[in-house]
Amino acid sequence: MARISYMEAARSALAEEMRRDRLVWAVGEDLGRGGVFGQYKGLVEEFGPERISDAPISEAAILGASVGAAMMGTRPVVEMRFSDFALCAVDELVNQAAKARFMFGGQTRVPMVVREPIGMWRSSAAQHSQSLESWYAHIPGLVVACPSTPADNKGLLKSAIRCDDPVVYMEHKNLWPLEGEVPDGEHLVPFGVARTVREGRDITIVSWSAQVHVCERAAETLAGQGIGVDLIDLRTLWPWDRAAVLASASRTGRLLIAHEAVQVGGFGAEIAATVAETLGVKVRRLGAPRAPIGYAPPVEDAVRITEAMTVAAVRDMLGR
Amino acid sequence: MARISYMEAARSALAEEMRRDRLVWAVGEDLGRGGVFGQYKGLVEEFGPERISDAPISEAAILGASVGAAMMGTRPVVEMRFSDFALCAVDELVNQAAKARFMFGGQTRVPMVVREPIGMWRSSAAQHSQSLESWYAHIPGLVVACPSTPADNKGLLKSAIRCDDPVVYMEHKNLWPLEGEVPDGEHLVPFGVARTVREGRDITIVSWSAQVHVCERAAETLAGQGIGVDLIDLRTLWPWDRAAVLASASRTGRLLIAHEAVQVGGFGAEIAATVAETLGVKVRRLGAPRAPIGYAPPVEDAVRITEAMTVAAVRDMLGR
Amino acid sequence: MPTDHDRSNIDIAHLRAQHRLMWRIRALEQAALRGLDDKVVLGAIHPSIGQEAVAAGVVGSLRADDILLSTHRGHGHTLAKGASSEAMLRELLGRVGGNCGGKGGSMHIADFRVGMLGANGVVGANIVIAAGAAHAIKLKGEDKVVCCIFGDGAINRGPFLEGLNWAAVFKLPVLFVCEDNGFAATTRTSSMTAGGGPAVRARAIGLPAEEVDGNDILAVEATARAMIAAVRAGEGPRFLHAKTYRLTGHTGVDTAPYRPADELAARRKEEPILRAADLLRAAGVPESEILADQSVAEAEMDAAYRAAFDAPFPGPEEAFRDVQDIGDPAEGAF
Amino acid sequence: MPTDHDRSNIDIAHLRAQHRLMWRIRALEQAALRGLDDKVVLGAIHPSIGQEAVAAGVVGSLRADDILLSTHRGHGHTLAKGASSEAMLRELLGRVGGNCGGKGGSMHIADFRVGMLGANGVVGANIVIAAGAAHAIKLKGEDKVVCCIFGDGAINRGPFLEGLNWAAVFKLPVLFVCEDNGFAATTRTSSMTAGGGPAVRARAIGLPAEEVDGNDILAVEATARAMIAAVRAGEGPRFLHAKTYRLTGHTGVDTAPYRPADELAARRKEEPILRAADLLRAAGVPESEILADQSVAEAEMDAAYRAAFDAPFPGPEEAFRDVQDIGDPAEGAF
Ligand SMILES: Cc1ncc(C[n+]2csc(CCOP(=O)(O)OP(=O)(O)O)c2C)c(N)n1
Ligand SMILES: Cc1ncc(C[n+]2csc(CCOP(=O)(O)OP(=O)(O)O)c2C)c(N)n1
Ligand SMILES: [Mg+2]
Ligand SMILES: [Mg+2]
Repeated sequence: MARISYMEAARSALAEEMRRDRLVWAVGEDLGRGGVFGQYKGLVEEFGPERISDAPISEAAILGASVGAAMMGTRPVVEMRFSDFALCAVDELVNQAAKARFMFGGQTRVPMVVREPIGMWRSSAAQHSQSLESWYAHIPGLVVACPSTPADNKGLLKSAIRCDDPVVYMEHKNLWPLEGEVPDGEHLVPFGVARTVREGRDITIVSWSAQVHVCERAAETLAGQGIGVDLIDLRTLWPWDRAAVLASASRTGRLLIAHEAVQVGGFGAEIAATVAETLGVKVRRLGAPRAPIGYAPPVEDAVRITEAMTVAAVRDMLGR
Repeated sequence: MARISYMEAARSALAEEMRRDRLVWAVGEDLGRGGVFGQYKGLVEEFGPERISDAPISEAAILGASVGAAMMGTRPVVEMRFSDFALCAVDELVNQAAKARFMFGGQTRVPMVVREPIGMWRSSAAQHSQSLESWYAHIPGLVVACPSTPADNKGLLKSAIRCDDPVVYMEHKNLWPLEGEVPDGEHLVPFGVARTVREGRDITIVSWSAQVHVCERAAETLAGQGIGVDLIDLRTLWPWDRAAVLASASRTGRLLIAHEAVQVGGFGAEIAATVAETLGVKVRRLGAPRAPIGYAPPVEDAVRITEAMTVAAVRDMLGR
Repeated sequence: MPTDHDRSNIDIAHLRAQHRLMWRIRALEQAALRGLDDKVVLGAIHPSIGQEAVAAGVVGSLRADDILLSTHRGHGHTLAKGASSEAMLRELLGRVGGNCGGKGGSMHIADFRVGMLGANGVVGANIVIAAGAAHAIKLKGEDKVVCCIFGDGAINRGPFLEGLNWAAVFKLPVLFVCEDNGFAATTRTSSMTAGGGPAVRARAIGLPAEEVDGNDILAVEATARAMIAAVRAGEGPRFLHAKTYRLTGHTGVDTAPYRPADELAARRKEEPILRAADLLRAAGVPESEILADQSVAEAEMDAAYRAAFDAPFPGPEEAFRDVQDIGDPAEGAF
Repeated sequence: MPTDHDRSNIDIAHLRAQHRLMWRIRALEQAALRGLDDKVVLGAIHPSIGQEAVAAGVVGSLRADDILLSTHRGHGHTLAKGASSEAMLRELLGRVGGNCGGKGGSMHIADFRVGMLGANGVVGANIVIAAGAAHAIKLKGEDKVVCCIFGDGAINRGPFLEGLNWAAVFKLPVLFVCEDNGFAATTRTSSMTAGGGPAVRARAIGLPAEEVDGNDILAVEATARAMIAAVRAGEGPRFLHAKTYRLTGHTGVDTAPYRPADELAARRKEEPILRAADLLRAAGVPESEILADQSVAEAEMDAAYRAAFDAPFPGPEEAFRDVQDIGDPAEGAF
């Protein structure tokens, strides 16, 4: 166990996997100088520029070339910088990476990890702040991971690199400096297994990525008000841990789903719908309005799901 | 009133709007020879190759150029051929068209219609069959229309062309030959107003696009079994007619949503979640499995939501 | 590079083999078209009739372990790489035993056993994938070559630029081949393409490039062989622009009314199989043997077609197989 | 095209105006950087310090009703097109009265009143949009010209190919300008770009193209003027490659440790404002006047910065405005 940052956790996960398997390599713009957030810092020194490869500004080629390289037996870790720029490579991800195995009748697999940092990051505005995890959860063939802690960012990234399916791996830009305890060495977090952040019997809150921390603070506040929150961090959206969510929601009888992404068509809808279909318990979502993200702090903040909003939603559902 | 096809309805809508407003123009591959499904046939003869414009195979340029042309005061109707190919132009649609008005503080609007035919069409396989309407419903700034009848394909396309927001206009490939009564001349269908296909008091079914017709047949069958279906054709997903859906669902107490798209993360989840949040009635979705669409007919058919499945789901929800 | 091959010194046995291969390609596509008439080929078919010399000349010059990526118009390339004709026709008919188990069809035909990494339903998408396949070869230190074939329409899509730049920057072992048949669907490509064409664009991105008469099997093969050798020698990517002509419509159901009949008639006279036959004739190969190449090919494809016709469809459970390891595709639905 | 301008016959008054404009650009960016220190500019800033001659020479040669599209590094272009410095600084500080009401910030700065259709947060995205803006001009039969500026990194993205081909095929009134500052973020662009460079690529796509010393205001302006005239005359798109150098890091917080100090020192000597001042000096303009250009510009930006600093933030209701006409953005959420 060591106390390291979310960024450091990812870096050590990649380094460990690259040491373990020489077919793992990373590619993206500016990786040789550590990547845009420093998440590749020092790696080119250890692994050389062939395996920590710079790339031209050409997202379609970065992702498309990685599809070819994955089909030929290597394991590319693809850096998209911001999930927004990955929109320049959607054909390559959705029509190619996700479908190749099926279309070709199982003749190939496309083991690649597509890193797409998501979320608001102060005054980054409409083209650098999006959270589009629900898009990829909708696409057959893709795995979607949204780690919220340093430990998970290590364990999920290692699992992603070993996975034979293409994984859309969404780190949250605001979490890079977050510190936490991370197991040393072989720490693997399986896909589709949620983490119970805290237990409580009045209401279930489901969340993922940076929003988990907001919910955690809200749960703390609510605990002081005598309300017990069962807080679940989903960790991966596909697969998602239906069993954990259903079990908790049937225990508490109330479910709130909170995410930073736009609420309309967000993944919260999938969870709410599933639980409503299955249990008939009270459900509610807390997601962003259907508006782009503005630059000025008050405009940006206006679409942020806060602790206070989370607390209010819970109290409203409980009628107190 | 005349009995014309879904394709002819769209063609006459475009022709009428082009006659009305000389700033309306259409652009896409092969338009000069009528477009890939014939939906532009004869138009170049009337309007000339500048206003019914061919394009290089370059979806990013087709869509991106249309953004520029729309900001400069023209009204491009953009043909993407198959919604699958529009994945080559997602940055242009999502980061540019949808966000320009907001990012620039209201200085501009982007009045454009992006036609993206969706859906299965016999043996077109994984890269020519997708229904991705829920993606665009999730994106602030976009309007999403999914017409199911010739009359709506006329009235919605005309509304889309006159709309100042970018509209993702999704015709269903299997509906092109479908015939129906279409009002002559100025027939406009507003966005966000659902169509009640048939009334019934036992259950509400909500659907859109080609799936409406499957539901209609199922409702017919169920009527013979003494089960009354309130069938709602949503027509547009953003905005969507919450009021109509909530009113019907609260009347019948049961809601089934059926769509051709993958169920996980599909727009059915949004509706189910909304209704569950608001009314607490029984909800259920009927969408495709999370699998790409195969070529061989039995493989393709295996992911199709059929009349029989619709009937069975309704009976199951009613406990009979 | 030797495009000016010496026609007085032809390897007749080899030319004969190429003639046979071109007939096999044509007969395969004629069988596919018959499948349309018989309503057993249900998806779109993009025939390459008239373009067979590119498949035979380029793909026939690859090593068995070399890698090929193709397009929606890829039957000829796939067959030339060594795929079984019966497996291909089964795939086109969506049957068990098809190369992709009937799940891909014509536009997604692939045969990884022979290094054929797939046709593609998205124009130009194979270019970046090919660059990446070559990237993997370089990373692994192998001496395979990747061959990526695309149409003249693809050179206007972004991946053309991105993929070629990628291959040149990383000096990857890939031969790009622009199979220029004059059309992109129903549009004459020249009307929508600015500048000096595929080879000029490729050179501007730093790739040595050549143009060749794509209906001249000897010219195609000579140029392809030289380029493949350079690529294999580690000299970086190469670009071949092969000019040919599409004798059919865009798809099996397109009658191509947008092109004058006399244009077609003139082009028919320049088609590659006739020209190869003329060379064989001039070299003294008897007419009966030349005709036999056709009839043997047609017999092969006829038998393959019949086998495909009689083969069973895959079951519905195939819809849920090969989607991915993680997560159940049926979860939530049904 | 007259890149070889006659330096003995300079219009001093005009050069003086350009010198002043370049100082205004630099002072604006220095104020923006001060905003970073003061923690009131919260988003990323990409300074164009050292590149001012491109903005002044190219954009200064446009007509007021001409159209401009720029990049993330677009402050200079925007100011040169006529935007108010105070409105720009308000935008950079996210305040009321910013060009975009504080909703866009540096990377989305736009001023439609002066024909500036936006910076862009996505590298290369402005190229296809510019082609389309020019398409609309042609459809409407106007004689405006579109000027589209992008960096050397953008020439490796697909939209570069697609947008240039589009403009050439449709013969549109657009001048593309590659503002080549040697870097794409922290990477030397040359290391990731194959072939002969921007102008060679543009020519291969059919656009007449020129290279120019982008730190020489006279050269930039002479070439830009000639090209703009050709574009306005309906001769189709043109391409200008202006070679300059980025004197700062990629963003306001990047110290650029990846470049040797002596490189920077050498390049500082070639920066465009110094060179323009030398020309003025040589033409007899007194030192005091040359210095005054700087101090006047600094005073303007200092006042603008203070006004921006004191301006209020937009209210949260702005988050829901200008999203779209149809549908309520708050529906479903909150
Ligand atoms: C990105 C994309 N856009 C459009 C299409 C539709 N389409 C299929 S084939 C074709 C023409 C391609 O022309 P070319 O590249 O010359 O290949 P050819 O068909 O002539 O072999 C088009 C436009 C597509 N499949 N993918
Ligand atoms: C599509 C895309 N990829 C990556 C980025 C991140 N990015 C922002 S600026 C930049 C460098 C651009 O280099 P260049 O085009 O030369 O412009 P410069 O910054 O030098 O002015 C990069 C990679 C982006 N904004 N958009
Ligand atoms: Mg072609
Ligand atoms: Mg640069």
